[in-house]
Amino acid sequence: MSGDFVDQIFIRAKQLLLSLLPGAPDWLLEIASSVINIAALLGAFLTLFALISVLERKILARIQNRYGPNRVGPYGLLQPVADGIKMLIKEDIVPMRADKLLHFLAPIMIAATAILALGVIPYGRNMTPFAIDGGILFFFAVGSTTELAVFMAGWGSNNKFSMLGAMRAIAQMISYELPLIITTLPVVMVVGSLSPDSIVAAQSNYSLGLVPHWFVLTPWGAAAFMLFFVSGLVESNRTPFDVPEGESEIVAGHMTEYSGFKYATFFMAEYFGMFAVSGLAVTLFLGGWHAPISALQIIPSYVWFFAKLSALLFVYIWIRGTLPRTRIDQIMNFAWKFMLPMAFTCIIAAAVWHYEGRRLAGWLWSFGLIAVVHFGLSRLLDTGKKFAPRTYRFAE
Amino acid sequence: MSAVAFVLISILTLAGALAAATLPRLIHAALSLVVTFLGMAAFFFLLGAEFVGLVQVFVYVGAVAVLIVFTILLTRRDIEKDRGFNWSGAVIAIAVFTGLIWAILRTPTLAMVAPQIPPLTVRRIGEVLMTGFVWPLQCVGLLLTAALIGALILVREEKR
Amino acid sequence: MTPWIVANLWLIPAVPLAVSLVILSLANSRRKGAAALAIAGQVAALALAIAAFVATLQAPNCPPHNFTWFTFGENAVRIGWVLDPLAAVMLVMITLVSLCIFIFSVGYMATDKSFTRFFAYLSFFSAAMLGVVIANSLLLLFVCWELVGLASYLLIGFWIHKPSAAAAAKKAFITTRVGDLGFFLGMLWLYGKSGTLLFYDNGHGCIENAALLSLGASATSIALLIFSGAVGKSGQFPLHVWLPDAMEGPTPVSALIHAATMVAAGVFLVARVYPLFSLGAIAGVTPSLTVVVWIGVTTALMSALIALAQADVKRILAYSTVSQLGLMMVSLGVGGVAAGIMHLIAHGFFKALLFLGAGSVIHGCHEEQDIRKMGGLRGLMPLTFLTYSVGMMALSGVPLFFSGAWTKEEILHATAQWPASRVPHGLMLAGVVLTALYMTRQMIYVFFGPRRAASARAHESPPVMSMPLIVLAICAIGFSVVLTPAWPWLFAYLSGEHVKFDLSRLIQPMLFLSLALVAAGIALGIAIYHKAGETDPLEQMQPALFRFLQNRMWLDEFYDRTVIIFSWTAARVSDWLDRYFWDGLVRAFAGIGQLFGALTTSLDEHGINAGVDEATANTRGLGSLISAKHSGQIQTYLGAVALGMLALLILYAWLT
Amino acid sequence: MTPTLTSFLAVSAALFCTGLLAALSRRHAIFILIGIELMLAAANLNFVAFWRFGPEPQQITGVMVAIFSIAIAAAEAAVGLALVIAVYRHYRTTSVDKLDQLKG
Repeated sequence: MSGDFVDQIFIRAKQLLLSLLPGAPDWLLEIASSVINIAALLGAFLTLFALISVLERKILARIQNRYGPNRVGPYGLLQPVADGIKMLIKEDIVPMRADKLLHFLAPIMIAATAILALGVIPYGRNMTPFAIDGGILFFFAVGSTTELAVFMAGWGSNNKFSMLGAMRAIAQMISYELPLIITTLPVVMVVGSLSPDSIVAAQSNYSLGLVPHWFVLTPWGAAAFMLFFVSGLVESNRTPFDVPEGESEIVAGHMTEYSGFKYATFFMAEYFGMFAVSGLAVTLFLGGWHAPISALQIIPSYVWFFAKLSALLFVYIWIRGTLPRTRIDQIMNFAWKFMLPMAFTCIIAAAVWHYEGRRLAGWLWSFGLIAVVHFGLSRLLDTGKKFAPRTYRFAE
Repeated sequence: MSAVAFVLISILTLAGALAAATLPRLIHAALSLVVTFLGMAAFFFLLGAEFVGLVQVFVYVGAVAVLIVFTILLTRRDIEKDRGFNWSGAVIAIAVFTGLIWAILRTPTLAMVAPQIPPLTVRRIGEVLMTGFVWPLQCVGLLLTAALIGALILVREEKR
Repeated sequence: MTPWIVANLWLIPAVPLAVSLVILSLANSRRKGAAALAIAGQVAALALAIAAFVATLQAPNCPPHNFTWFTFGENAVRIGWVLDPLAAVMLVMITLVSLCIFIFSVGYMATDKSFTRFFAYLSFFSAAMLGVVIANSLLLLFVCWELVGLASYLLIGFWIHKPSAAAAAKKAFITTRVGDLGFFLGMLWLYGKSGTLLFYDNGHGCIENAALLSLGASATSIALLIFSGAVGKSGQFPLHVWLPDAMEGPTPVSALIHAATMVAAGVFLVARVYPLFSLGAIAGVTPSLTVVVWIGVTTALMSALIALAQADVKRILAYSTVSQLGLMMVSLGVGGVAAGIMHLIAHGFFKALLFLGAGSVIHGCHEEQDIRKMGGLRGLMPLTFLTYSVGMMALSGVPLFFSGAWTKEEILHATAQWPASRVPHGLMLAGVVLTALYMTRQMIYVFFGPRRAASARAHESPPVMSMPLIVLAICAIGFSVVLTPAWPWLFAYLSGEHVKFDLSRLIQPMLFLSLALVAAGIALGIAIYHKAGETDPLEQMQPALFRFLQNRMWLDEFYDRTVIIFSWTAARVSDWLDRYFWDGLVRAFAGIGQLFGALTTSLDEHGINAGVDEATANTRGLGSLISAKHSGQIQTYLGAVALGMLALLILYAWLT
Repeated sequence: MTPTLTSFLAVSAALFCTGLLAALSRRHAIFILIGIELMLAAANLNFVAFWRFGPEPQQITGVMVAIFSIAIAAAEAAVGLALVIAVYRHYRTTSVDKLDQLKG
């Protein structure tokens, strides 16, 4: 493939950098390579963070039929720089009787976990910063520490609202962590390995050159992707489920007592969490860095990855712009009564798909199973409460 | 098996553990416990059992630490006066420690260096789990459900 | 084909038995019915007996009829009945005499208030007696023998309110019981030896040759044991004491039981098991037979002498019966079985007659029994006097018309030929004289001489009492027809020979001798007693001897001194033994047991319990000590666990 | 000095004793649970260490036991903490020395 050079450009750059240190002991080389990876990772995602924060506000504005920030830089593209500087200048207030240590540690820990999670996702052909055998497991292990960090934040600020927000956030994140993990199970089962590279490799070939073997195209894969996407949304406390920092209710949830740079880190950590979850979604279901059709393989792998990633991010922002906030008990019920059973059915559907020989028959069977369960569950959970017709009252 | 890594991790873990045992404020103790768990995970990585390390992090840090923290949260109204430190416990702990160390140091055969072993892959663990340890797996599943239900029942609001 | 009667011989005893049971169930007031029923039963029995007698005439030896009474284990007890001349004759005699006595007692007992019970006992007695006679098995014979004993007890003690009657009944029963004990042992021994008690069992009977041979030496002792039963029942020498006292019963009882039938049972028994006695006889003499003879002789002489000194009319007759039985035993002993039985039958008739006569005399003199108070009844009671004199003549053996003479003469004839010794013959001759003597004494005192106190208002008995007297008198005379040596039909019938009429045998030297003796006896009697007053002439001549005889040779007192004292002391000794020795032993053992019990309880109390209590106390103390340690502090527990682990570690280190 | 088995055992012993210390010396109920968790972790460390230094690495029972003990420790922690909460709700205190109803 002619594009190989372009494809492997970053790896070769890294080799180049490493060659600057000839004769160094291997452990030094190891550390150097990992430092380079980390630096590249941070660089890429910080720029993406900046871009997305602006784009989000512009897209939301567009959704709300208004312009987004366009004063700073062309079309407002430099807005993040401005925000960054603002954040840095702001005074960092620490509540007097707050638990100084926790207050200080919380943002660091959240940011750390988010970045760590990003470390295992394959961005391109052999462009995985840390290829761990149990990569997926590492991702979730690290993911689960965010709850702890949120708690530290809530507890540290010694403020009722932040405590309440922290508890809501934790409750929400814990109950959605389960469907998140169980939906990845079918993929791991089908692929037979926990490492993201092998998962992406399993989705490599195309049938008839047109239809890629992405898992999302299988019935159970689609269902699992949707469930994964929703629980990802909840994990990162995004709009329909952003109850913790529900501005109208409890100020900013566990982040109320933060200001200045700590608040910025929280903000950044949230976005990084979003990147991590959607990155994983891409690797698991959308074929990682594979091109949609075999013909387009000439375009380098990492381009495909980031394209899919930004597509998902757009959907995030899109959803944020459209859906109203849901009540915390609705979220809980939805998680335990709908998401969990559906997740288990995806596993069974994947098994059925696999044992029917992965051909059309398998495809139909698993589709049928998922449809039946979905229909059954929705009928079961249908409370039959009709929403009252909206009555508009104009403010006098 | 780098000695440096071993020393660093052991320092980290022991410090965390000691902090968990001695810090006056409960929340700090709980969080230092998290540090110890991470140190344990690092140990497991050092010993070549990544999977166990990950599970350790996943279970202990993800679940147990959160539980502990939540419990501290729910029992906050019990004013945090310093309960003091019961020194007899310390004496017993130290005595037991010396006893154990004496037992370990007495057996010379233990002082062997880590042999080269093929890396322990998750596939190998899955294999063994599904063949040799199927029955214990089911039992642990049952146990966890029972614990779940038990904990729920225990914690339910007492009907006044 | 055996005639009907032989097969159903058991009917003869059965009818009176049934009658007695029916009468027992009747109320006391049904006097007429009871008497009629009893007499009818007796008439039926007599008819059957006559039929049986006729049957034996046609076919002398009918086969016995045996059947199994009950089986125990694998051997069976068989009983049955047999009809031979001996039994037939006895049947007729018993039934005839009983009939007469039944009719007599209707009159005699008329005034008695338990009239029906009397007749029930009488017919029960006759049934038992008939049972003895027809029995073909010693066991059945023994059963009936005991029933006869029971009946005699009931009848002697009929007037139970008289203490003397009750004592007499008891005495009779016990003395016969002593005899029966010997009889029972003999029977057991015989059964043990021969294996069967049937007399005739077509060859296997106990007194048929096969079994006899197996007996061997023990035959004599068995015979003697069985003879002891006869001695008891027939009142022979050692065990005769009860018979005179039995006179306490009503006179018909004495007549029936102590004259004709029961006492005859002993003689009948000896006759029935005669082969036992005569086993291995050397010229007809065996040790058992000699014993029989000597006992018979002593009884006869002794009782005859005592009769001389008795004042009571019935006692004189009682002693005369004893002496006559002794005579019969002697005749059996010397080998004259047929003679003995003939005398038995004849004696049955005239002794019953004498007793009934005495009964009507007593009835006439208003229950007076002392002959010294009677006298001159000849005019007042002519019929009784006549029949009584016939009976007296027969008894004392006046020849020609009277049956007693012929049978006595036969016996004397038999004793004469007894090879063992001549002495019994001589003594028997003396006996004849004595018999004649005391009978004439009685006649004179009662019927001749001046009227004394009791006979002042005497009156003749009513026909119902005098009729039986006449019948019996006719029998006593008529019976001699078959007895005379000219035509000894009964002798032949009993011994199974053919009889032929020969007047020449009438002339017998023995006949004239006995005639002379009788005449001498009577003459001596008249000489001594013709003007006897209140006191007995003999008493005037020989007061000491007379008093000796009057008191029945002090035998009763002698028995009191010896047997009674002995049993009394034996009773006391065993009582003492039981009370102090055995009881003491038992109490000693109980004491030991108690001691042992006390010992164990004390051991248990102080030793074990105390120990256990101590142990429990300690453990509880220890327990409380430890529980104090349980401060409820969970951390102390955990510390204890850690220390425990440490201790184990140290122990391990110390061990290795 | 490359880490030997004894060093690992020493570290786990130290960890175990600190756990014991936590359990024994602190008043608060949760400390006991923390102590127990530490002790369990020390035990896991021993298991994996012995597997690692053990003669045949293919035989991964050590690791298996460690995994299962982690699972069971989680269940135990859950129930323990539920107990602490229930006790707190009922007795309004979590200090261990007051919870001595089982006194002998």
